[in-house]
Amino acid sequence: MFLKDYISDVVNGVSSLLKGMRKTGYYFTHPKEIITEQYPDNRATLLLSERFKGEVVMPHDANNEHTCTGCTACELACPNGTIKVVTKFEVSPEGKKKKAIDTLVYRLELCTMCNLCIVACPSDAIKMAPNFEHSVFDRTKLTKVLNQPGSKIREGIE
Amino acid sequence: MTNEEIKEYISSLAPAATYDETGEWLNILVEPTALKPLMANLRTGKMQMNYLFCVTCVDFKTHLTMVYHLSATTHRQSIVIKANVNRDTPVIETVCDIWRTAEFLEREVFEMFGVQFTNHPDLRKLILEDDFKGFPLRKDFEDPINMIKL
Amino acid sequence: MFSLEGITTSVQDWLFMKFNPTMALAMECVIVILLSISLFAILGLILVLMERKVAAHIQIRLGPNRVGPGGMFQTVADTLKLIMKEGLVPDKADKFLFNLAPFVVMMVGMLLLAPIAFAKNFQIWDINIGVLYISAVSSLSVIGILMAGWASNNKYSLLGAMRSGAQIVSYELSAGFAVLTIVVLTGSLQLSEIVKAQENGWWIFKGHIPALIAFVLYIIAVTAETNRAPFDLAEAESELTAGFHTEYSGMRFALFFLAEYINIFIVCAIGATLFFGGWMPLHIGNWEAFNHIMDYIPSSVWFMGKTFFLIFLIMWFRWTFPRLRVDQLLNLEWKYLLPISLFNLLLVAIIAILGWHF
Amino acid sequence: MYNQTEIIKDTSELGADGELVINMGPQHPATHGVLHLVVTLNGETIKKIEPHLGFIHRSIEKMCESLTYRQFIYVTSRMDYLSSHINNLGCALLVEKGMQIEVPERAKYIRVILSELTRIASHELWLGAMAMDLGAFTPFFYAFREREMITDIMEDTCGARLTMNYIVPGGLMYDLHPDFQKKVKAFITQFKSKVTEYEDLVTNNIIFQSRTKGVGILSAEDAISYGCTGPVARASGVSCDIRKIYPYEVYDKVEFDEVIETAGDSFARYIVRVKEMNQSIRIIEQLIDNIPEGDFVGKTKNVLKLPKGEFYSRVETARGEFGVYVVSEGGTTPHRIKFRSPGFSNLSVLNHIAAGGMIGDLMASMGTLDLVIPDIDR
Repeated sequence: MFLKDYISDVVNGVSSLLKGMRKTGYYFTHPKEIITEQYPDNRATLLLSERFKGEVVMPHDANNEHTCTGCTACELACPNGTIKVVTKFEVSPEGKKKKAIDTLVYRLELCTMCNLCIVACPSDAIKMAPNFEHSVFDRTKLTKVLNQPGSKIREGIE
Repeated sequence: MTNEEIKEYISSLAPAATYDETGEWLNILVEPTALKPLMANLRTGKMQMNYLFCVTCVDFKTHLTMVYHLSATTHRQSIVIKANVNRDTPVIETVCDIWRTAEFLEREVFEMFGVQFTNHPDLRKLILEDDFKGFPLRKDFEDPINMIKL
Repeated sequence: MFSLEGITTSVQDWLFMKFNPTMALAMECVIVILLSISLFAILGLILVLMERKVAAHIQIRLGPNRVGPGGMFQTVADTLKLIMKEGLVPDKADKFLFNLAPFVVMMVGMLLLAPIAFAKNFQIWDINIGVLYISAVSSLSVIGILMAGWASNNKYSLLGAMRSGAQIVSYELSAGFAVLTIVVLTGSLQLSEIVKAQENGWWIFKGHIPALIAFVLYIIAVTAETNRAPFDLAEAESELTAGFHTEYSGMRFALFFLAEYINIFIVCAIGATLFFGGWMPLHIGNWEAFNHIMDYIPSSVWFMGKTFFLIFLIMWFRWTFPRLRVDQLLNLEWKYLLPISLFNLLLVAIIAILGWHF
Repeated sequence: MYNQTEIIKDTSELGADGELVINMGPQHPATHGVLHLVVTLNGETIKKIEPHLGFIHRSIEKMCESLTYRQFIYVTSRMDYLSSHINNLGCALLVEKGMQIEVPERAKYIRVILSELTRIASHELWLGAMAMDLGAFTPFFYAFREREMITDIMEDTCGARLTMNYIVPGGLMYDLHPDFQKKVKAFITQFKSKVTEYEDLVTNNIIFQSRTKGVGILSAEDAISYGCTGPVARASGVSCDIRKIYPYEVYDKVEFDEVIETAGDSFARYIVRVKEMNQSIRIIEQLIDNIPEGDFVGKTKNVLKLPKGEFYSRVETARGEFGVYVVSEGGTTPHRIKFRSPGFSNLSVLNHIAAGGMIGDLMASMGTLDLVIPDIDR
């Protein structure tokens, strides 16, 4: 039955193609299914997960105080050498010498957002911020100092 | 097959083999010259090791060790065959006529460690460019530009 | 009722009144050339935008929506960019053929414009062998594609051009047979006659199932002839990067791009003329009242509506189907389309002889 | 005006018997990355394919020799970036095996659920990209719509969409997101309602079937000999699912079928992956409501030191068997680390299955091998 096979071939082929066209036709006629997000326009309503690993930041409170003790745990944990902790010795009023950070240099261009420094930090001084718009015109701007100028360690953090 | 039986079987094929059972699988260290006949026997003999899932080389600074992980899709028993080769002129016979996958894996070992595989049909560099000097995965490899010491 | 016929005759009368006949004819030619070039440009802009919008909506996207309201001027911006771009000629390319090829492809499109009836009595050249002329000229575009592929000095281009050659030569046949079925039904090769024959109903309705089959064959064949997916083997993006126009850039590429869309327009216009009655409104037998209402819609709107419906169909194909392999493409033609169209022609001939069509 | 013979010489570099050598890649739409194939053609027929690798070689094995056992896990996300979570899991399993770290039950469940989500995401991307190779552009967008839901779930829980790095030796980096279960269930409903779309658009399509059926046939013996694993080998009838043979984590507690086809052609490889997505859904459905309470990370020492010796662990990624081989000298960093990447072995079979076919067949064969180039180059 050559002719029968031939005709059923043609019919099956055409019907399978029509099924596909019905599917695409459905989406063509249903604009509600469109999932495009108009990115720069919807920045105000853009929902980013609070856990999103965008960059490392150091939270400061209202008194410009942070909780970083300068223990360099993050520097050791980092696989890429992204973080560099520069420490200095502060002399307290009682005359005791105390280690504190001078600057915490963070090089965003090297960072792979692996979160190991955050896990390693014993005093929760640094955290990941959900920010993904990192583009700058000058590469040196990607090297950041995380502690704000004039900031100091919060009382009671060892 | 228990490890004892395998040992017995392999000793009959390669009398000079030494064994190490500390790891997960039985490790068999053979002479490089005895490797090829042993491998051919393991593939076609009663072990029927038809699945070579990993070929690599380790640089122990004094010598290089070729490591072949073998398994079989029928009985799923894995063994590890090792052969120490000379670090200056590492030569070993290819197994890519037994397992086809070895062709690419040996080419990789060739460029990364400099091990010469005799009778390999197409021993050229696979990953690095053709005029690359040195063997990157050896411990004494130095590249002052691309390797940053932390 | 508004008619383009009045404008053309008054322009002609005015020209013949002012100038001597030779001069007037020359003036008419210039006007026609200018009109067709501007039609090309506008069609190119509209069709490219339409394709992008259709594709986007099928693919649950929005498509171009930044330049102008709803992205309307996106293609204008693209054209500007292409004009500004440097047209590179690859080293060791055959410069003469390389530069000539896009124009050859373009000229074929322009020549095909001549016999198309855009509206009632609005036709550049009502040639008495119109259908034959179309079949003959449309196969010339393959020369341009082969030229482009050969002259580019690129292996991908060469492969694409060769594929295109095999494809167009073979699909020409079933397109021709599909056209012939209508010729058999009408008994004339003249396009205006074919349109007139559909005064009391379009051929796709009047010609029973054979006309429907012929229409399906025609659409498949012209999709292949214009190198559109699923038959876009000449440019097969994932196989040959861009096929015969891999090396083209700037305005030369734009000409190829434009020619593709113009070709689609032309084959769809011819399809609309043959199967859907061209500018003829939808008439059903003797329903006088219904026919009268339909007559109120201008004939040019009817023509454009039908053409754009067919263009949409071809775009719909493109964004739904995977591409065929080159041997399957030829199999489809020689083992399926050609036997079916031969058989179909026979059926139509019987119908026409026995007068079974309405 | 021009000299014809000269152009012939320049245009085609015709070899013996009219062979034409073309370079596909490193920049080519079908190689999905920087794979370079030197293809010898005779007309449309392929005579030989020779892959040239290394355009994205970063020497991850060498890098890992200077990273600690905590740090080296994150590098593996950059190898097979489509199943990064499963790669991370393989490395974590090796460290846990070597140091006998106890992993809490909760962490095991979560690891498996995320592994299966990763597998679905990877297969979805593959499905779209493969359809695109064959010239169908639209399924790509439909597949990505579902994949987007998974990446959103990943973003919520792991904090990243592609290179998760959610696993640490001993457990997880942090606990699940509170919305996790709700979102996964929403995804499962969406996926089940949309899976028929792929059937209409791709699976049952006559053009797709004729492009893939009987194309790139790989026999079971060759699949084993070439070291193929994953869907590629299973499509040839080789049972090689690590999740079944050497169950890790909680795979021995869930019910699922190892999908095996016998045809060994491109269509079989396609079908295996589509069915695998359904099996993954089945696994997730069994686990999602039964995640036990408890810790998400076990007790580990601050500094991880693997005892002297050799360790090997393997997991089933979306592409096949991913193995990690570590030679430890007892220090904090590995002495030698070798990643057995599934893509490398699967690529080596390309010449075998695609030579003799046409250029169009190469796209079908290569597409169904599901090559991820960073995984091959490492």
